[in-house]
Amino acid sequence: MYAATATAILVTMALALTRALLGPTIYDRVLAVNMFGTKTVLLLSVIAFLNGRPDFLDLALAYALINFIGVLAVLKFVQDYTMRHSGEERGQ
Amino acid sequence: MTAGLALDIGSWVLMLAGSFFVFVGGVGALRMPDFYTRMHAASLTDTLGTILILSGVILQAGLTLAAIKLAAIMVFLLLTCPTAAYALANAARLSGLSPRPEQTPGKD
Amino acid sequence: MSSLATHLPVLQVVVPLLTAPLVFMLRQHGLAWAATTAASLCAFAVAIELSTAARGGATLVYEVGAWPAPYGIELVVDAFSALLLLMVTGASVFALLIARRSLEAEIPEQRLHLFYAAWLLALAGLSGIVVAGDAFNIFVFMEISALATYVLVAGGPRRQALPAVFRYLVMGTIGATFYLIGVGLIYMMTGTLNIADMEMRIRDVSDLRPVLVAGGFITVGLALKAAVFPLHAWLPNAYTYAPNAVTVFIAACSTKVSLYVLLRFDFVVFQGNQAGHVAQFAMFMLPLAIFAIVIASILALREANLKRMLAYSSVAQIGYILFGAGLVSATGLTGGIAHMFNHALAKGALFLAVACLATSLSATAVSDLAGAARRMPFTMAAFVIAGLSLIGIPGTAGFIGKWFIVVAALEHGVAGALLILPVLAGSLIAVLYIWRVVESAYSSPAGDMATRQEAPLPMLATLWFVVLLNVYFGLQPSLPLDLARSAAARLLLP
Amino acid sequence: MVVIVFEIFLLTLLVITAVGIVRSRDLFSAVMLLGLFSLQIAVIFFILDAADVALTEAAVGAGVSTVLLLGALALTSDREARPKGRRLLALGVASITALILIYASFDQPRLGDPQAPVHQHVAPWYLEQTPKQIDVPNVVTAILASFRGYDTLGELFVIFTAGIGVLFLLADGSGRGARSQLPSAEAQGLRHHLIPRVVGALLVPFIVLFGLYVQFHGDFGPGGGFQAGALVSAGVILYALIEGEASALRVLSFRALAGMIAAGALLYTGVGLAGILRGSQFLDYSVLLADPIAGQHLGIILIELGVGLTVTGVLLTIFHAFAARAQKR
Amino acid sequence: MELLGLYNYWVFPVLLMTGLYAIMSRANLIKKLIGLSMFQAAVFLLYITMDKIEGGTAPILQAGNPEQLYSNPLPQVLILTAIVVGIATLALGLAIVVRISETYGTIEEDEIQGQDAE
Repeated sequence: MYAATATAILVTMALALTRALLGPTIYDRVLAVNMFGTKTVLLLSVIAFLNGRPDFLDLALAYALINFIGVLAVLKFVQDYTMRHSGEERGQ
Repeated sequence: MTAGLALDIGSWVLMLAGSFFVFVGGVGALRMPDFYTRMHAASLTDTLGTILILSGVILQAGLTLAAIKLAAIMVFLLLTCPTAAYALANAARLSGLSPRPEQTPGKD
Repeated sequence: MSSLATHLPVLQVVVPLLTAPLVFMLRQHGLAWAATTAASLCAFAVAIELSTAARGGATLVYEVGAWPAPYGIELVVDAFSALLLLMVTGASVFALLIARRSLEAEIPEQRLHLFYAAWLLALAGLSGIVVAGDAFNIFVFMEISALATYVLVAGGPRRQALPAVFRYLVMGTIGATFYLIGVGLIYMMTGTLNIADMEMRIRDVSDLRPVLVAGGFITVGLALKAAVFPLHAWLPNAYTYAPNAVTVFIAACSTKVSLYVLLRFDFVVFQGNQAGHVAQFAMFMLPLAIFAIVIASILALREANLKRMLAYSSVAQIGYILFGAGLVSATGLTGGIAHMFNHALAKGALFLAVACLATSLSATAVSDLAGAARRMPFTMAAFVIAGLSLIGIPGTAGFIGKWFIVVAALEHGVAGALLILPVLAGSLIAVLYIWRVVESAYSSPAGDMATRQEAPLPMLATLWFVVLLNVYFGLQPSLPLDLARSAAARLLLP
Repeated sequence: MVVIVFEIFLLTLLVITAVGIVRSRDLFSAVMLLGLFSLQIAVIFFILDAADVALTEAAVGAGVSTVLLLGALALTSDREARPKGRRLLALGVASITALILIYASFDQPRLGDPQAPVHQHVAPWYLEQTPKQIDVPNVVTAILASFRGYDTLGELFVIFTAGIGVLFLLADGSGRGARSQLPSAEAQGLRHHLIPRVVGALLVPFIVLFGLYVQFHGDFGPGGGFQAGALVSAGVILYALIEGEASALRVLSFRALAGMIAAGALLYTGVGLAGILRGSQFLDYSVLLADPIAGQHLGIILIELGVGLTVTGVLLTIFHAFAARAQKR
Repeated sequence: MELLGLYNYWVFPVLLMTGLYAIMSRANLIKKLIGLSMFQAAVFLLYITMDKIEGGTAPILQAGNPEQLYSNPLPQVLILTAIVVGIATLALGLAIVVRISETYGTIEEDEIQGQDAE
């Protein structure tokens, strides 16, 4: 059962990766990265149980946290960037 | 044993449902026509799928430290996922990305 | 203090390492310089002590953390490493003695303490590589020394230092990563990281493909770091645009430390274990060495910039060292290893002279040196003697290594006699490029160049001390030769 | 076994991501894809039973290096000019080297082969001796901090060198300039975004707490000084992102960070020298206390603390150095 | 199936050389650093692959389960160090790139060389 769930998550990760590669806008990529990060957390939780070592859930927690910081950092970057280049159109 | 079996079935149903939503979200993020619809598909199912899958795993874990950790992860994701989605949509809107699909810029 | 003596191998590394955070906290740059020099002198003293022991035939082994060898990390100091330690710490001391004046002109005062901390880290890293007896530990200290050296080079006063150091960083990291891949493959096949243990355990698997490939990766990676001929692209600009004192330090020892690791691996770990490794090593290294000697010398001859000319000459000299090693005989290796030491002396002295010249001349091109001998007679005289040592005139240090290399080549009969042609050609070209500098410096001065304006006395004294060392080791070469002989004997041990 | 299939799937994704990174001409996308690359490789490490490495790679690769790369992009440019020349040469060199390595692979032991030499010689000794001589469950921590503590000392100084280098290159006069600056509009962070701000402020203490947990739980589970340092600095970076760098610098100034860096390095080296002073070798913790095992525990806690301090200090210094540079513009 | 056990060792050179290709073929300095990061990450994969043992688990000893096999902890320790080295190199490289961008106004290698040649 864990395996089935993990497979679904992996396939979704592949889909998210495709979106991250395709773009087209920068926000699509951020969205895909965020999605990918969440899926990683889920995958880790499930695999921790699949392998019978639930004490490794710390890692999943750490991933969740890092993912959030990463997304906020990206957003801050985009915001600063649009502020500085307010004339130029960003997102192509 | 029946209680254990019920628990198992419950957790399987939860996990299966979660997997389904997660997958649907992935398809949505890939197939939808523009950024905002993709975002809609992705963020909603993300949250729901996460809750379902993690609840399923919690049922399997029983009353252990692992369950508490899982609950912590769930709360964390529940807080951060919508926040990130909001901030993302907000940033996109502020930067002038239009919600109307026919005006989305072309490919990279 | 006999108890302290057993800890010398680790103190060699720990003294500069411990001083680095202290210097980092000192904001007063004079104090930072003093602390750095003191730590360097300590390290030099330790190196002298260790080389005395090594000359007596002792191999010092130190088990860090008191864990037994293949499990814990082992430090090993034998004759070869002692010679390298002398070079590294000595170069640091002499470069620091001139660094105070020289750096103040090149680096903003409020950043100097960071610079000195990086200097100490470079020193600790290079010493750490030399004493390490563990393949992965070498990688760690290689990275410390590399990162610190990037910082030192990036301190150069001209903006070209930045692209130069970026290229150095990229190529250095690729080299170190190649080395890491090689070590990983060996570890995969032998299950150990300790070099001595590797030598034993590799025998059973020496014909397997991963070990062969590991040999290739380690050799290429280290050759990249040592600027062996076709992989030398990072070196000329890094040496040219680094601050003068830094050029003295790194030109004297940093590439040689990589060569040291390369020889260690190729001779100790692979040699005698892999069928035909000797022939392979000679087949790859000798042509590269010859190309290095000839092509780099010609490039040096055509180069207008004084520092870059000397940098190309370094590439050529690395060719000599490899040539000696590539002959795979006791005499050849002795010559090559002795040449490491002697070239460090000669090139160190030349770059010291360049640093002295820079105190009152703004010229960087050889052709702009006209009148320099009138303006700075003592500096130029020192330059000439150091230049003679670089060429390899009998009576100077540079002669000893080249002589052994020539003798070793002649051991191979007619083929050897043909092989020495490029060696001699390299020396002849060296005569030409040193002559270019001398001719220009001693030609008639233009404008205000006639007025005497020598470098400050401490700098001049340091320069002359090193120049006299060149003469001393030319007439009395027993210290480097003894160490080189026992190093060569150890490397050739089956 | 099924997990290995997942791993193979992820490896394939990894290759696709890598190609995507190289092909992308938008540096910003490349940086984000590199973050994904790190996450994927971290999951692969987790599947390959390297929990500590997975934690570190995620914290460093997906977290810290993304933040640093973005900081650098903000200071330079995020478009790549059309690449020219040298592609064939690059392709040739890369293909030949790859083929050599693949050629070598056929004599290598299969994945998970228990007969592989790596599982024979040194490794079993560690697994056997750790309970007896050091007595911590996490063997990785035992090797990292004690058996190969000298390597970790080197590692600490590598990161220390990087900190010095970035300060030397970017800060004018060890941060005095950066503190005097008034927070500009840009330095405000994401302040005007109410929701991220509230949620972020809620999370920062928990992240730092979690970092401390990882620091001191490293003997028992995945974690240790380096991971903890990365997490704590991630927490402070989050604070800086939502409240602005100036606020973060008020909490931990450049001077305090420099103190942390030096203190950590000195602590580690000092513990090593204590081994010599108590009559044994450098970095021998057994002699620190009367009971060798208790001594090992004390030594490991102290040096992990040293690593944690220095890593936190260096990572934050680097982050602030980039940020301060941006404000000067 | 036997060959599938080598899949990791095939992906490793592919990733490694993708990184090297990026370093060699791109003129953009940040792109080079990104390539360098990938190049280093590939080596992590090589080391971590060898630590795996069939039926094993992460080397965090479980009390009361003496029969459990554990993966090899040593490569993990080495790679922890190597990851730190990687981030240190990246940070320093980025600092240099920022300075280059400030002094030259570009981060494309050929344009920098063009400016210096003048």
